[in-house]
Amino acid sequence: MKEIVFAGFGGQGVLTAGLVLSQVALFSGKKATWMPSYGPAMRGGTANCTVKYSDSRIYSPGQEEPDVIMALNIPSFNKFISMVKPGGIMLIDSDIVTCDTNVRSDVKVVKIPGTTIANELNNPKALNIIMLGAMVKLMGDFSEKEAIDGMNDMFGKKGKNKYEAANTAAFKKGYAAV
Amino acid sequence: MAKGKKVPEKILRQVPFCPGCGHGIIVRLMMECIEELGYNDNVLIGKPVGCASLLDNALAVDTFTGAHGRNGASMTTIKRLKPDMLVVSYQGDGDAYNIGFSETMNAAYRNEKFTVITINNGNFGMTGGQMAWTSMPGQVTATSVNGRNVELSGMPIRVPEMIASSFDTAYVARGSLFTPAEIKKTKSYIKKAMQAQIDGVGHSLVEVLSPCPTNWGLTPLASMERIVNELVPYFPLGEIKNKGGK
Amino acid sequence: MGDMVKGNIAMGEAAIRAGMHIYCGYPITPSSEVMEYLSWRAQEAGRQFIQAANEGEAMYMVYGAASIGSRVLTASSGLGISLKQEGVTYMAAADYPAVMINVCRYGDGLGSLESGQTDYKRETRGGGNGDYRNIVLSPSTVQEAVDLVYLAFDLSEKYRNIVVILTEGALGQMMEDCDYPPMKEVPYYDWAFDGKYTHGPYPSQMAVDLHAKGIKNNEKRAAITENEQRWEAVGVEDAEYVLFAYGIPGRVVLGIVDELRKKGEKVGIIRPISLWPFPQKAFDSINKNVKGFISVETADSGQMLEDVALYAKKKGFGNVPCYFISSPPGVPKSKFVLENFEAIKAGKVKEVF
Amino acid sequence: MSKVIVSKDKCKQCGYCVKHCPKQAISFSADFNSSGFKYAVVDDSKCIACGMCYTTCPDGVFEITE
Repeated sequence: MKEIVFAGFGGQGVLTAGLVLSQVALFSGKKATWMPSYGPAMRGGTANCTVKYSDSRIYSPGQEEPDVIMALNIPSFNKFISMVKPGGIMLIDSDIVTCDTNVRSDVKVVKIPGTTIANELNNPKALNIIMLGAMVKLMGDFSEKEAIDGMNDMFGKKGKNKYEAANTAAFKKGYAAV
Repeated sequence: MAKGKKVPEKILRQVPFCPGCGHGIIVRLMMECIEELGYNDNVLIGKPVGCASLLDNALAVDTFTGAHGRNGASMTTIKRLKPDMLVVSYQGDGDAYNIGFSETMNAAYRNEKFTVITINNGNFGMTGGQMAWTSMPGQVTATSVNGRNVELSGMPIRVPEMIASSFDTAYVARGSLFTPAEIKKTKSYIKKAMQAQIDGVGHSLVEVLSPCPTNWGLTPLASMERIVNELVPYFPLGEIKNKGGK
Repeated sequence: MGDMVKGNIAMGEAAIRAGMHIYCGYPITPSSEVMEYLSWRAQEAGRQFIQAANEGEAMYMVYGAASIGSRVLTASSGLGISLKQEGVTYMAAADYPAVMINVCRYGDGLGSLESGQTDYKRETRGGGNGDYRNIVLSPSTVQEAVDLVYLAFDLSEKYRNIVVILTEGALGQMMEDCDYPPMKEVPYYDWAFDGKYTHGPYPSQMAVDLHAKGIKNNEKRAAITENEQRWEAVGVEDAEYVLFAYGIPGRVVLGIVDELRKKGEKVGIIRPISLWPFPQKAFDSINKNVKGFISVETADSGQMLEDVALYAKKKGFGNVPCYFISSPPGVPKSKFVLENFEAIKAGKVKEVF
Repeated sequence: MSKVIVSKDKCKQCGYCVKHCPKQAISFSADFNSSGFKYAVVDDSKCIACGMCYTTCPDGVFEITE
């Protein structure tokens, strides 16, 4: 079983990025859960969600000891760095998380210039998808094609087909960045 | 010229209201209107908590037993799910205007297409004559033993006027019972209110100024005199709003 | 395979599939998505939806809708369900069916927005004045939430009783895949008001023999108790300790038990699915030499714990100590529950009963 | 020829009919009905079966036959 936390500030799309990953997991025949922070956290401050996927029954859907954390702002990095499983990964947008990230020797910090890439793509809202591309590569559980198909399937069912090309491009950039 | 007149057959028995109580007349008018409109077999009456609880087993039509004040809410779903049924909420002023003010106003606000008949007798009858929002300034009641002090409790509430002026409803009127002519007018209001519902125009409400001789401490005839002299000047009679049929 | 779907939305869809005619409610976190979803989905499916002015009004809309025999749903949380209680007891008095979802938030009064199980006692004991019980079902997965909502309408009608789906903020807000049961179109129940006086008078409470009616309702409650106990049990036959947990803590503890048993520890779990009736039959399989019962709840006072102790006594385990693990708001952490369990085993925690 | 039928045991002696009868054809009895009220009595010689008593009565005491 894998446990991943997506954290950032409201509006960055971290909940959506988590949802895409959980949907990709389902798409490839796994079990998945997605658990958001909700309530006051929705209204400013940090937002986060926990995604778990597994080949067998998932018991707790809650945050326990994440294998990987995606942090898209400094408060999220500070809040979650202590929680990563020893040997786990902290994935950050190095354009935003500019603080000292050398906090734990047993956690690998992977830095992606997500905001720079999004600006290069002329698509600043795609930061979450770029980071997700990097995340999927790091996890190594799904192929690039599998993930892109799952993502496009999910957005298509929400009636958002028109973003398919842009999302695919963003995902590929992120996937290639690690 | 004489025509037969008989209490509608859907009234199964005499209801044990106090001598001279207006409820008996208003229930009869309501049942006459239902019968004359041809809805004897497609009608539901919402019965409240208060003196009208005495209607238990008295009417041979479907009679919903509401919670105190809440029939504005319960009649809403009944009418929405059974739009062809004539739905009539029979309520006292304590029920509809005090404890059920929110439900009454919200049903009117949503323009729910049922009919409300409220019996305004200026106090809580069933519980022993306590002050209602409709009690007159200076009126002595069980909870205003020195007379209603409007400095502390506000002036008597005129819900029909509030509904008529604030909400997009179909029909609002106020009648009384102190002469045969007034009774006939009141019946015409109730019938028009039901017709507005049948025609799908919208929410309708008829308030009836009604005597409560027992709690007022007056004879039935003196109670009627009080309505004429004290209540009508503050609670004017007549149609307040009539959007007309379709 | 279904798509990822939020618990609240899945329950809304399950109600549509179960033939719900009308939803009446008022939004409150963390239950609001049930209502937001049904605000358009009900119309799409040819059903009805009303946003009431407050929770109490919504419950009287439920009362009216039930009186004409429709399948009616309301949903709320914590204090919103408190506001409904007057209507709930009126419904009980009239023997009207309805389904009420409580997506429980943690705490007294306004409480918090976080997930909790602090409403167990209120839901399982009735909640309003008088002498009635609601059937209470509690899911631990989105799929189970769907299945129980679907079932709830049938149970509610069968026993002419309110069925409460007691779930938690965490389950309402989380997403999982699920399969939906088939769509049902259900006619209005024929015992109800039809405008034709088909069933004669329906007197108010004041006009009936309440004691006789109460005795008769005891028969109904006995039938529910006999027929409607639901639970999941793992490893209780040889268990030295049996943990009790429902809802989200139920699945967390299932995971802990699974892990411990793989290590050879003799530990079991009973996960009640029906909270009332409490699954007392589950005790029949428990190892007679069990050393302790442990209730794990996202609550402070040990609410289900009282039922565990009560039925332990009834089932011949009166001398088995009953312990409590109080998990803070949110989803219980496995590590936290494990540490507390170890402390109990080590004799460092005093039993409650 | 119309006629008024009086259900004397329903009468609660409110007096509305007595007051509003246009022919002063209604008065109260000397004796009491089963509920202990003096009840309405109609003087058939004065009654024109106009129905005012039916209209004002809260208790369904009067029936006007056709």
